[in-house]
Amino acid sequence: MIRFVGVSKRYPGGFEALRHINLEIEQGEMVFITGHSGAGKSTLLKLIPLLERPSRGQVLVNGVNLARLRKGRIPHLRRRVGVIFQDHQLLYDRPVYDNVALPLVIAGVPHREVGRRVRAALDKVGLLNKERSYPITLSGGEQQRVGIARAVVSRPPILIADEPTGNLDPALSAEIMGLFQEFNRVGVTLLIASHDLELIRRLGQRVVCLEHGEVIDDWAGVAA
Amino acid sequence: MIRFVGVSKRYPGGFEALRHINLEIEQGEMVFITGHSGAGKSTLLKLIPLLERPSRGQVLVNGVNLARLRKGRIPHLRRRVGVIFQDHQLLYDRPVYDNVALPLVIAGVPHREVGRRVRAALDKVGLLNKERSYPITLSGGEQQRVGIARAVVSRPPILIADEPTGNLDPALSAEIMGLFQEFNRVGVTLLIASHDLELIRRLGQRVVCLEHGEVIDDWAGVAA
Amino acid sequence: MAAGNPRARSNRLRQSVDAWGSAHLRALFASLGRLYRAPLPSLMTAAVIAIALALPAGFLLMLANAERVVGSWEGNAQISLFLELGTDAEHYRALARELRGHTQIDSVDVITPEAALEEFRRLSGFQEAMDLLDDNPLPPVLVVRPVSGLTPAEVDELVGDLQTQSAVEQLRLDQEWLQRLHGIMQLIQRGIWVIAVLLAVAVILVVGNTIRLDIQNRRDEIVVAKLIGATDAFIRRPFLYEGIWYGIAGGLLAALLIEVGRLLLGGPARELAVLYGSSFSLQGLGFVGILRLTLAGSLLGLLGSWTAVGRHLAAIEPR
Amino acid sequence: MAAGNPRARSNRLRQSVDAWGSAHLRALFASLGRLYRAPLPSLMTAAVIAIALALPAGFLLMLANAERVVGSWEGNAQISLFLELGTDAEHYRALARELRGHTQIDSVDVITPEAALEEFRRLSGFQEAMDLLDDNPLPPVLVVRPVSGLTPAEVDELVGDLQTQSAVEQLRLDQEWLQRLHGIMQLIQRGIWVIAVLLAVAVILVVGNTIRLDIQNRRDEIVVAKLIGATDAFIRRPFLYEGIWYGIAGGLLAALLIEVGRLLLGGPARELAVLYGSSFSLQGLGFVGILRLTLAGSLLGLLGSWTAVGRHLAAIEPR
Ligand SMILES: Nc1ncnc2c1ncn2[C@@H]1O[C@H](COP(=O)(O)OP(=O)(O)OP(=O)(O)O)[C@@H](O)[C@H]1O
Ligand SMILES: Nc1ncnc2c1ncn2[C@@H]1O[C@H](COP(=O)(O)OP(=O)(O)OP(=O)(O)O)[C@@H](O)[C@H]1O
Ligand SMILES: [Mg+2]
Ligand SMILES: [Mg+2]
Repeated sequence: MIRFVGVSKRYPGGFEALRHINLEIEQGEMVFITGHSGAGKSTLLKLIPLLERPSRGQVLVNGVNLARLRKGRIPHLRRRVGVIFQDHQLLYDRPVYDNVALPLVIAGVPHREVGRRVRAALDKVGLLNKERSYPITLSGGEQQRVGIARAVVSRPPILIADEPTGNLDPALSAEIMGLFQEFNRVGVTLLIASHDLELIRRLGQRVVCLEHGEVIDDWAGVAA
Repeated sequence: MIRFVGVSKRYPGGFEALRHINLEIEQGEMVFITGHSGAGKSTLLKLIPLLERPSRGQVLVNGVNLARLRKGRIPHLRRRVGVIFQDHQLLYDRPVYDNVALPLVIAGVPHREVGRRVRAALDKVGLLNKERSYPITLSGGEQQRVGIARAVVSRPPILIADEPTGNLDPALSAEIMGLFQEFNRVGVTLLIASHDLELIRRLGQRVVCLEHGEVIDDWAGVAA
Repeated sequence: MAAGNPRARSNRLRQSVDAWGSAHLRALFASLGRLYRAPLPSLMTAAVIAIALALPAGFLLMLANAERVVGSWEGNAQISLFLELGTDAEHYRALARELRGHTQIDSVDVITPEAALEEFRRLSGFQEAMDLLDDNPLPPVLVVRPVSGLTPAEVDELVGDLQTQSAVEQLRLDQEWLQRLHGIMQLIQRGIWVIAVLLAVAVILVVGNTIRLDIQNRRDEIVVAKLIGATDAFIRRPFLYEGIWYGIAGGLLAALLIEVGRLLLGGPARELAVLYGSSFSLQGLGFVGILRLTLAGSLLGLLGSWTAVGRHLAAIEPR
Repeated sequence: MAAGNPRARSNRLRQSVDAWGSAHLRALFASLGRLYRAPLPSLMTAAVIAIALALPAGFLLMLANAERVVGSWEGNAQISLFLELGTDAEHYRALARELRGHTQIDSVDVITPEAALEEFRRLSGFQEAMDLLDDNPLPPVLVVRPVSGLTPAEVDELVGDLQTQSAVEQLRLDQEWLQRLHGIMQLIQRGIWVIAVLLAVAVILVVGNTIRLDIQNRRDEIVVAKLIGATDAFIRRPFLYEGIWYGIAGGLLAALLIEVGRLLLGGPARELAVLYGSSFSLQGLGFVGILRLTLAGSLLGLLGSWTAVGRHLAAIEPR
């Protein structure tokens, strides 16, 4: 599904955030990325929806070499990759409903269909009663869950999450991870960057560990 | 130093985020606030620098009833309370140096003094080499540390932190907490909201636990 | 093959046309809604555009009115035809009748040599000398008044016509000051075009600037939309519509301003007209004028937003 | 007590004045730097302001020039003094000499009765009748040409002066068309003031709108500054300076525009002048005019930013 072949990323400042990464993620896999702060986790994830481009090497998604993707096709790539951001990236002047509906509106989904799917997604993250609230009136954890609802509402085959539980209490973190496992069970490929080693261990999935931009560890989970 | 007397907070929507809170924090104390997502931790912290106002009850800082503070005095209150935000609140179009210098510039500190103190603060959080970088080029953890440097650069007697280690790896989290303990040792009063129960337990400080806007637990740490 | 099935193909075509249309409608209403939600600032921008549109349009209107006035003055300018000495009464009366039939001539007065001599005698102080004359040395004169509202060119033509009349010895048309006025009006017209170009540029700049700041303002929204897979066209559309709305609102407001201006200037203009005994009233834009103004506004608005969108949207990329 | 110590007090005062001054200087340079970092958009805003300032200033300048021209025409209008019949040569020559000494009179031509009769004889066709006259029935005439550049009021005064001369029987000054021109110019002046008010409003709106969008644009920065304990004055200051800078830049650009306009209109104006034998050239703004324009711009800019700052800064509060 997703392949990194000799990928390096050097940022304009000259800093090399990723060094010669080789990684293959199968369809339907659920992979955690860990590593210290500044190890390159976010950078690695950003390469998949083309938020950054590698300075060397190739990234292939579904067999398509992203370096060869026409500019006009990028939006369609991004529609197939749901992203949950570390800093939520919500629109603070729109209610929760509009935020979650945005990917569907952009994709041109018919009006009636939109309502049904938005409510289903909000229900999944337990925010159905906050539909009309503005993100500003939500707690950090609630905003995080709005971001998750928006990422999954268009049922993308790939889901990327950058520290989705950074601001959640342990109980809620476990719940969200359970949600991810549910998505995983229906065939969604997941890549999750996280610091929460304890939680990861408990889930028993594949874990890729980065250090200074290199893969230093990659072990399949016990449950897999 | 800080006293909450029968404080309730009802948000415009009608939601009651805090209910009849009574709490007293002595000068030089270090207090952790925990609780589930949406328990009211952020709301409680926001009352101190008057980012929100209680709907009932009184908040006293240094013996001053905040409800009676003239509008023109609010900036001076805020200068005495260093705040570390959950979402960093950095200026993304200014380099790290300028971000950290901002509180000093606002307070009218002489130019030469500014440079010295900014570098000292950056040194403390281990970002002296990123002085000229833009926050956008920093990893999540690095941005968090810039926020900490900015909060402490003007040496405020009170420091408030809302999940300061949410996006940090365990090692870095412990390091930041060590930093906070250092500030605490020189007499700074600290209030820290956090989910990281394990880390809190290890530090052995006073912990206030909220649930649905009420204090359900308040135990002095073993070390205190 | 399915692709070969014309029913299926037309269905798919219909669907994509529908989607395209509904996307446009959404952008149209979304941009309108945005302006509506911030009515005061939107009105301020529209007001600036209105002022910029109203000025050249108002000037052109004033010039058109001025040309009408000058034209009517030109019509008032009387032309004196001095006929050949000794032309007999029957002849010049016939000529006067003929000229009265001319469509561009309002009236013709005949000054007979006798009447002229009598007048001359009264006025000149040569009374004794006159009494001694046997013959009347004065020619008959026809005073021709053209219909009002002729253009300078038409007056020239008429003068040419009259000059070719066989009996006409000499012709006089006093309009030196009219020539000066024409010179001034040409200068003014040239000035108005300079102003019109300047103000069209101003409209483009104002709309462009407003849209640019609006784009920067909604940076977060654009970034999020791009992150989620919005196409450039999707993001661009509401801004372009916004520019058009500004232009249309500006055009309509400009028409309003011009009408108000007409009311303000109408008083003194009428006074002036009364002073010169003409029944002049300032002419307004009319429906076509308002339409043209609105169209010009929307085009300039589109142009302004286009420049801003082209330059600034590409610069915003999710990180 | 320390507070009573005058040295300490003056020191503290000096310090706070210093702090105040340096805070202003910082805001001044910060706002300038911000404009400088986005030169094209800043220039666009300044250009719009420039156009809005240049128009009324340019019009007033044009009107001033037009008044000069009309004044000079009025000066050219010759005044014919018909003296009493039988005034003797010695007398009217003395009068002519006296008038030539008048500061507002350029030249005086004398038409003696003899010359007039000769001319009349040549032109009138009454030759025989003239030959029969014993007396010359024509009065001596003095043709007075005022110096050029007189105002209408001065010409009127001069006419009044001449009329009281004892020997003057009748006086003629043909200026009907000048009166019409004056009517038109008054209409134009009224129009210019309407336009000036409109455009001043436009400048305020443009600056206000730009500052408003800039405030919204830098919402994050304002929120952060307020969070950290910035006073309202600290936050307001750079925006106010920004408005002033826009106004100053707009004023200077307006002066440039007017000069360019003068070059563009200078050609036809000169042609026209040559046509009427006057040595007229369009007058520019001059240093004082440029200064005034810049001052007007900066005041309008300050007003615009003040309205925006007052309304929009308070609305931004950290949450
Ligand atoms: N746009 C950029 N320009 C320059 N350097 C960058 C940029 N983005 C990231 N970096 C640098 O690359 C390194 C890796 O960043 P990245 O965000 O991938 O780390 P991370 O593993 O996600 O860390 P964290 O856990 O703190 O979020 C960091 O040291 C950072 O300073
Ligand atoms: N401005 C607001 N308007 C209305 N409701 C609000 C507002 N801010 C917060 N709330 C509500 O108040 C409750 C408490 O919010 P708060 O941010 O204090 O929680 P928290 O304990 O910090 O949670 P988290 O750990 O997720 O950050 C939440 O349910 C939230 O929806
Ligand atoms: Mg990261
Ligand atoms: Mg919180």
